[in-house]
Amino acid sequence: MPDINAAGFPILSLVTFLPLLGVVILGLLRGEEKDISQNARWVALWTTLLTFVLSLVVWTNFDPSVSGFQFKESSDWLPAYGVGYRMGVDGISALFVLLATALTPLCILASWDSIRMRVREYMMAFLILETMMVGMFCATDFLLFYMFFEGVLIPMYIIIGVWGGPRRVYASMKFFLYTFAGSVLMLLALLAMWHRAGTTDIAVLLHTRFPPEMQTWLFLAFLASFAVKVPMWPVHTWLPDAHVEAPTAGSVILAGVLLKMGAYGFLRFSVPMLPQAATMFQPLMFSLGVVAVIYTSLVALAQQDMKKLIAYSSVAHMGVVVIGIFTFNQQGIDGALFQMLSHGIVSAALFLCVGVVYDRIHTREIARYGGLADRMPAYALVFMLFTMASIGLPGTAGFVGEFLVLVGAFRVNFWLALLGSAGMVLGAAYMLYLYRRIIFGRITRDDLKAILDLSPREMAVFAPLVVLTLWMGIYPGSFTGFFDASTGALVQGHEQAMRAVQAVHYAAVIRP
Amino acid sequence: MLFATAVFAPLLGALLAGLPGRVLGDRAAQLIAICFMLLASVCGVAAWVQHIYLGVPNGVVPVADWITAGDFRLQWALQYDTLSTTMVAMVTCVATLIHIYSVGYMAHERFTTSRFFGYLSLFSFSMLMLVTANNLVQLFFGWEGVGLCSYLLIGYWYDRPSACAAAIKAMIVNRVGDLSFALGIAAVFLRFGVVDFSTIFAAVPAHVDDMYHLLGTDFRAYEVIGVLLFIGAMGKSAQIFLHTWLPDAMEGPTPVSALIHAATMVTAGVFLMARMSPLMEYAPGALGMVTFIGATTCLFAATIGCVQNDIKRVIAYSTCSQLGYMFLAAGVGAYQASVFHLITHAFFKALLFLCAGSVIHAMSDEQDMRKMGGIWRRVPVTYAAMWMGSLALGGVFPFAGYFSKDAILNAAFESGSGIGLYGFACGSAAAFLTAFYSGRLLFMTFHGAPRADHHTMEHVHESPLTMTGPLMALSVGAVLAGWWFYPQFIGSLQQAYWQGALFNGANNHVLQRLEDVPAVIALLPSVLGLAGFAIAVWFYIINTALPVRLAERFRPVYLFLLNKWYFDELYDRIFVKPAWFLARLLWHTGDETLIDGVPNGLAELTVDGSRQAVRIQTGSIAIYAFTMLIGLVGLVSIFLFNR
Amino acid sequence: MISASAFFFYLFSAILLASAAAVVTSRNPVHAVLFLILAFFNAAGLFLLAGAEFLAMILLIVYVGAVAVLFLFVVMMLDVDFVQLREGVQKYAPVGAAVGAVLFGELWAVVLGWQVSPGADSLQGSPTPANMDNTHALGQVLYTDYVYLFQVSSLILLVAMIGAIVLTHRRREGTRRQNITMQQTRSVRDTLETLQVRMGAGVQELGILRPRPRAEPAEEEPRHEHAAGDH
Amino acid sequence: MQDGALPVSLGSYLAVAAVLLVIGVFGIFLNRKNIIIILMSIELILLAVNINLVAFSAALNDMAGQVLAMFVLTVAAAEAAIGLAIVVVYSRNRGSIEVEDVNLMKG
Amino acid sequence: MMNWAAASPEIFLAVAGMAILLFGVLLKKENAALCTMLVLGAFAATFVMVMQTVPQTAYSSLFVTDAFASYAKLLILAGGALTMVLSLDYNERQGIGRFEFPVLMLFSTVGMMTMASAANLMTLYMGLELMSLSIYVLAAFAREELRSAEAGLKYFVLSALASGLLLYGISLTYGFAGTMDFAKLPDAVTGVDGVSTGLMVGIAFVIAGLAFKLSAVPFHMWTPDVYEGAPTPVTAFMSTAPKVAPFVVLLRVLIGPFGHVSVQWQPIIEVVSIASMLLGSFAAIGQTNIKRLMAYSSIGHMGYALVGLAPGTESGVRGVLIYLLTYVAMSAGAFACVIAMRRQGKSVERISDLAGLAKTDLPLASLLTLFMFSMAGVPPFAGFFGKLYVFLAAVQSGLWLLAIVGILTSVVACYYYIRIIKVMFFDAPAPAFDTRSASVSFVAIASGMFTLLFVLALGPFTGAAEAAARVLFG
Repeated sequence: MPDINAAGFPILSLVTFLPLLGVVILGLLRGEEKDISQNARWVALWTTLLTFVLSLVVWTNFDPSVSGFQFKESSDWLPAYGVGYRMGVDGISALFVLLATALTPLCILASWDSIRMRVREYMMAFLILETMMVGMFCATDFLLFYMFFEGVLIPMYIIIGVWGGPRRVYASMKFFLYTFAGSVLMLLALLAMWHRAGTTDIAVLLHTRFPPEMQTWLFLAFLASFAVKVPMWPVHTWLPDAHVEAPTAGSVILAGVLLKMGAYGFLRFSVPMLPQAATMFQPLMFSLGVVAVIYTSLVALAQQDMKKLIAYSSVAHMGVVVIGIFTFNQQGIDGALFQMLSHGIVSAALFLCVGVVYDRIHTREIARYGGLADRMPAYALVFMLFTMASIGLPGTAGFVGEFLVLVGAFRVNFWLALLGSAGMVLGAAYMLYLYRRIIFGRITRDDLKAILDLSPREMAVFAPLVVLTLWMGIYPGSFTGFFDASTGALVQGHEQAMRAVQAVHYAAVIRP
Repeated sequence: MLFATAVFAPLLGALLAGLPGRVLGDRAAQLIAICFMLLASVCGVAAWVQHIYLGVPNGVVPVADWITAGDFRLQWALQYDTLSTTMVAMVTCVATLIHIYSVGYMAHERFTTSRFFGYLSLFSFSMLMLVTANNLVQLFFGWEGVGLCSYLLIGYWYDRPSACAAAIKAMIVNRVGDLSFALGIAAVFLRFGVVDFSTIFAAVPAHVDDMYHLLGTDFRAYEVIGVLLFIGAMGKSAQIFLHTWLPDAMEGPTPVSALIHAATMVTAGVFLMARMSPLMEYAPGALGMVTFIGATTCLFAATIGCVQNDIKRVIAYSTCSQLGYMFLAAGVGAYQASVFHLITHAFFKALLFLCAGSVIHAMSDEQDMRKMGGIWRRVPVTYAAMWMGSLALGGVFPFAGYFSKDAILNAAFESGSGIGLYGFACGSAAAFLTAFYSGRLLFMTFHGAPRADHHTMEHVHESPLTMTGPLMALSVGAVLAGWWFYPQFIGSLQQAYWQGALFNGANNHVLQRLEDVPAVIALLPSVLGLAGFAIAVWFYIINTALPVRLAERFRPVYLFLLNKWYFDELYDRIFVKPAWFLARLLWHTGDETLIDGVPNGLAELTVDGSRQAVRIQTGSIAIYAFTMLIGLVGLVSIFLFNR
Repeated sequence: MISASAFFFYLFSAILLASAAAVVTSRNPVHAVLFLILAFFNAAGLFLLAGAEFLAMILLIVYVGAVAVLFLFVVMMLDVDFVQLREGVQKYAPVGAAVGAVLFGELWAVVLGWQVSPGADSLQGSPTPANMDNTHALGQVLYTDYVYLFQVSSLILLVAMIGAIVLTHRRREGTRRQNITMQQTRSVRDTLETLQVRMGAGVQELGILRPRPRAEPAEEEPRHEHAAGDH
Repeated sequence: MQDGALPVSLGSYLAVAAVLLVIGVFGIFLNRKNIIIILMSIELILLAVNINLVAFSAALNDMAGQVLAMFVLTVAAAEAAIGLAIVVVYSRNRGSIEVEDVNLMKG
Repeated sequence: MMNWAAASPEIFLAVAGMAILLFGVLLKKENAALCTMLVLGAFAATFVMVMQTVPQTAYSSLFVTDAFASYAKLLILAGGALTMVLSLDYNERQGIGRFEFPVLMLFSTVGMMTMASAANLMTLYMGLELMSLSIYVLAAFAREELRSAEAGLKYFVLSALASGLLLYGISLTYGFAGTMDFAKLPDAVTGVDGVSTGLMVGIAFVIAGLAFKLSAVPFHMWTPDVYEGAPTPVTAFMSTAPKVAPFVVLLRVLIGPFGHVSVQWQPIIEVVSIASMLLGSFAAIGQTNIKRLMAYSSIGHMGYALVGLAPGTESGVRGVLIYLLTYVAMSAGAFACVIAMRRQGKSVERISDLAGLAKTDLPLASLLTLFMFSMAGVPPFAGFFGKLYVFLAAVQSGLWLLAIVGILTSVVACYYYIRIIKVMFFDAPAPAFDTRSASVSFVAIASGMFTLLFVLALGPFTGAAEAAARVLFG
């Protein structure tokens, strides 16, 4: 029997699959190539906007004081195997649904003029991508989750490969194989858990205790999958390539949502389901996180390509997220979640910023720019805001997450906090250096002298991001409050599990 | 309400002036910014008066919720007590004056100056948030905000590479301190579970003996917190080791230097120490470090200041040095003296910078003192103001600096500890050097034969009223502030004045003992000051060849000083260059070769494997049949062995 | 002293194996076919010894009479040049021999230690009826119990027939055949053309002597394109 | 266990069949001459099977073996027909039926 | 009284086949298309009849109709029908449009259905031979073409060898047990202490013979060459139904009569499975001919399907059945796309001929992409679920090695699948293909819909597979 949810109708399924309706409509478009393109843009825009508006229902009707899944839907799929079509969101996932639905229309807008070739197919790919992303965050059945998780690869592969840059083939193949290789190991874990628990219902799995050795293996399998997605050092190198070659909107989604999938996986599976293994691997995760922060920040410093630089910065930021998640305290996890959200907004915006100049000059080489502040003051302002958000200036979105993670990490270990926050310094170095080379300086090149400032459409793309960035920085309570109960439950659950383990352990020590 | 208005009016001004600046035009933007700053200063002073003289009690002005994460909760709220109101009043007033001054100074800009005024106002707002924060994180917000604005303002002339470099340097060096500050906040949260001041301070005595394990030893938690916070303060206040950004920051327009180096940003560190005094009092080790660093900086910066040729750099190093005094005071427990010096310093240093700006303005943007001289007649107001500022800086009675510096040296002497005496020695030496380089600056700039070219000299003129007005206003402060505030800040009225905003430990009687110092010590600053001036007169008026000879005679020492003790070069060697090297190494060798090598190598291996796998596929029926047979034999063997 | 039947068993076996070996080793395919026939004869002998008379006869009639002869036909028809024998590919022979030896060894082990399941006696599907000759007994089960398989085997033969025809049957090029339909449906228009001839003009100028465009002869089989692939 | 109507032990029959099988198999992969020999090798293999089946049938007193042997004969005939047809087609196309020539496709 | 009704679908089909053959012979005109349609009609009727069969044993226990057999037959019929539709247009254009073609396919199908219903090793053998003989002819059907003839020759020789081995195995089994009846074999097998060497060798030979048809390593050698040389519809046919039939027979034999000695044969299946997965994924990478690539791909797929057989559990059999179902659909669809590769009247089959197909023919490119992703096992397409079920079975039985190798090889295999997608989508376009006929589009779209929407119908199909699997476990 389907559960009645707060919205009174299967809102999550609707949000998830509405974009597919758009795909169907796009498929039915007929006419001149030019008309099709134009209509396709509008159809895609309206579909995604509608999806976004619908997803706001989730936002407004969500009860933040409850930690479990809400808006639950379930219907039989493979009842005999404990597999069902189960949807639901809790505090951890709800905001990501919104993030995905919010970023997609922006991507459509951002691609408005820059994509001229095979617009319809492009829009289709994006709508399918949206379905997969939203579905992944909504799924509360492991099998369903896995399907969406993998399904994301398909449209993204096509987007990078068809509408990407010169090395798109290498980048897309690398992207696909890297992430696919990682996630098939998760499939093994899925099978093992399914076998053990007899169901793939995440709500049940969350309360299933797996034996310690099994946890270790499961954790490693998950790690393989999520680490690639996050991406964690040293499996991060697909990201710069993918980012550089992807079209702007592709990078936006990649940075904004796709990278979150791995960290989301840690939060949804690794930590709550495998508490012992998570604790056991805590030092490893911390090390990798710290290495990611310092290593990739340094690498970012040396980059000559704007997108690559921002891509590396993403790796560093996600390193902070990983550290936060594995602190197992509420500040750390809240911070990680917040950092994910803010990174979703900020890095997406930074890629859009790159896209703005790329659309005009068609190069991402940093050295080709300089002195844009003269000609593009509005752009400079927007870029500055996101640069500052990226380096975690208080009052912007970037600060809250980073700071909470720092607080959480400090509760664990001083050095962890110190090294994990090295990004504060290094991040400032590479981002300001980037900003300086692009925006500051004197204009020397003729094409730059004629460059135009943001168009109204671009302003419309940036406006919501600017608002969100400031909103999240100044009044983050409206976001942290959203997931506080859920993370609280998560942390408590973890502590209980570890206490139980210790009790057993002590009992075992005392008995002989 | 007044208080909140004082804080937020500059923000409004910044937004209104800065964002639509191009549409509004220069004048309108300037007007808006100045109006809001005026409003802020009126409200700020009013709030101060209310608190001090009308008896409105300490309190907290809540604004909104901020961050909630589990048991980590904090709010946007304004602290209303003597320390914050005093600072607000000072900041708003000085900032207003600088706004006005900027109208004149920035009159000949290439671009519209709306951006500049937006930055200035935003900076003021950030500083106000810093001083009125009721919790550490909000303080950090302001702290970073001023960092951002200083970055923007230093790099204001963004088409100058040096300005951009200086801006980035300022931001990054500051960030090093900020990192430590943030860690300090985390440590505070770990200890107290909260970060808002009133709760922390109430809980301080309860946790005195808590330990924190670090580096294999147990430290007292307060010491750790104190040191972490102080390192943060070092960054912002340009104390030795983290001071390198400050001289470079002179790339910004002069009003910026005034705002950043005089009144506001750099004093944030001192303010932090004062604000955290209830906690610092329980961290004697950390205080010792504060004293040591403060004293060292004080002397170190003064030595460099003696040989610099850029007029603004001299003042910058002097700022550095004066900040050292403030930390010295805070380190020996005389927070009141520290804040006192902060306030007086705000007036006379702002004055000095603005005067320097006026001179630069007059000299057609020349900053090198070796190319000045002999202009005092042409710029009388500036000249007079500069004299007053310099005397105040030199600590000559009865100018403002005398009172505060005297108090600090007395406190250091009276602290009774070895480190205090070290501070006293450094401070005294620095006092002498301060007077010397102030005099040097004055004489090189205004006296002697003109060394500028003919063309420049023709254009030397007094600045417009918008610039000289603030000079005069600040001069009054530089002359009177010390005398006026002395009783309230550190004298007999201090307890009534501070109303508990600053805390002195039960055993800390430094302030009471200030009056007990021997007369020799008490007079020392003035004496040293006059001596310094005297030598300056001798060197730069009477025997102008002497400095050159001295420089040649002690060339290594001279170069050492001129090159700022080689700190920049040192940091370049041990931080910047290795970082770049590492960056390239990690990128090319690490990422491109090693990490990418694995998947790429695997791919190649796979393709090779593929080639091997199909090699047996020769097309020959015999081989195929043979393979089948081998397979069959294999299967049968498996069966037989497995039986 | 071995019995006569045993003696014949060994005799037949020896000839069988020898001729089998000759089949695979002889250079001349015709010889090989002849050895094959010899092998069949001896195998029939073995069948006889085992009491399977009908099968023995079938083997002779079907195999020697039909299959072996078919082989012979084909060998003759293809006119294989059997003198030439390429060397050099025998490098696999040692390995092959080794593998063959292993296989043989395994089979030998199986054969020597042969055992029958203890329950085998009771599991027989169609026990050999007593007092009935072999042909009769075979017929009795073949058309009752195994009728389905019998039908399937007929299908197999049908398929073989279709297959052989499909693959090898071809109409010879160059042979003309009468196509009655074509002849009957042929109309005047296909054959005759009336032209207005200008006075005094030569046949050449009028172009009358240009070669007539031939109507595509319908009896001709559509030509098959060698199209598949790109080799 | 009794060997039914067999004149010698079942094992002897099986041994003959096994040797025949191995000869047939060898014939397939050691043959370098022409394909028809390979077809004959296949016939030998099937003959080996038939000997097995007949021997078992006799040993077990069960007709099923002989029935199967008969089907095998049928199938073998059909296979020979089709096999030869294919060889004919091949030789028409290739002009040769040498085993080593059958390697147009590989890799 | 003989119960003829049990085999009524087969009988009907065979009779229909002969009737169509007669029809084709008597009707002198070019009538391949008509005959094909008739055969398709016969398939449809047979399909319905199979659905209505009741479980029973007939013909002196030679023949059994149960849910398992019905499942397999429906799959075989579907696969056969799909590939038959593919032949319609191809044969016509390739000039091999002869009415014997569908008839041979039909008889082959009868053979496969017989295999599916086999309750006796003899039935198994006869069905297998009927199936194979037809395919020999079909492989060499384009007799004017050297490659086709060579394919037929290779397939014939090796297959005959394999049949010989299978038969030898059957004879050994018979000699050991005294019976070839599946129902009785377990009694013989369980009757002895330990396991008889002869029986073991017999089983090994039987497995080898069937593994050849499955093109499982090391009996796979014929596959690439024959796939490449045979006319494409025949290749399509070979990669669908004739894989299903031997597989279900293998399942029936190993689970039924030899279920008690599963410990013995399990290692063999594991080895074969792992080797197939490895070869299938690695060898395909360097291929340039898409038909060869599909050959290696099907080798790999058989390896994955064998993963489900290895545990010998009900869940494993269910997995195999679902795997085969999805495999048939994907394979038919993929070959439909291959058949559509035709440029200026000529069939082309290099992978590079697909270059930029997305620009010239997006629907076709999308469909092929769908099949490739599905074969790679990317959710939510049908291929994923096949893998999911077999790996689940492996995990449930603790066969971690199989599961891990399977997972890793599927990543490697993914490389060449997405390389095809890459060629179609990212490369500069080659000249467009000829317009493809409706029949090819039909197959591609039908298979595509199945592959795409399988996820929605997971329940019913799993239920059917489960019911079928349960039969084997009594």
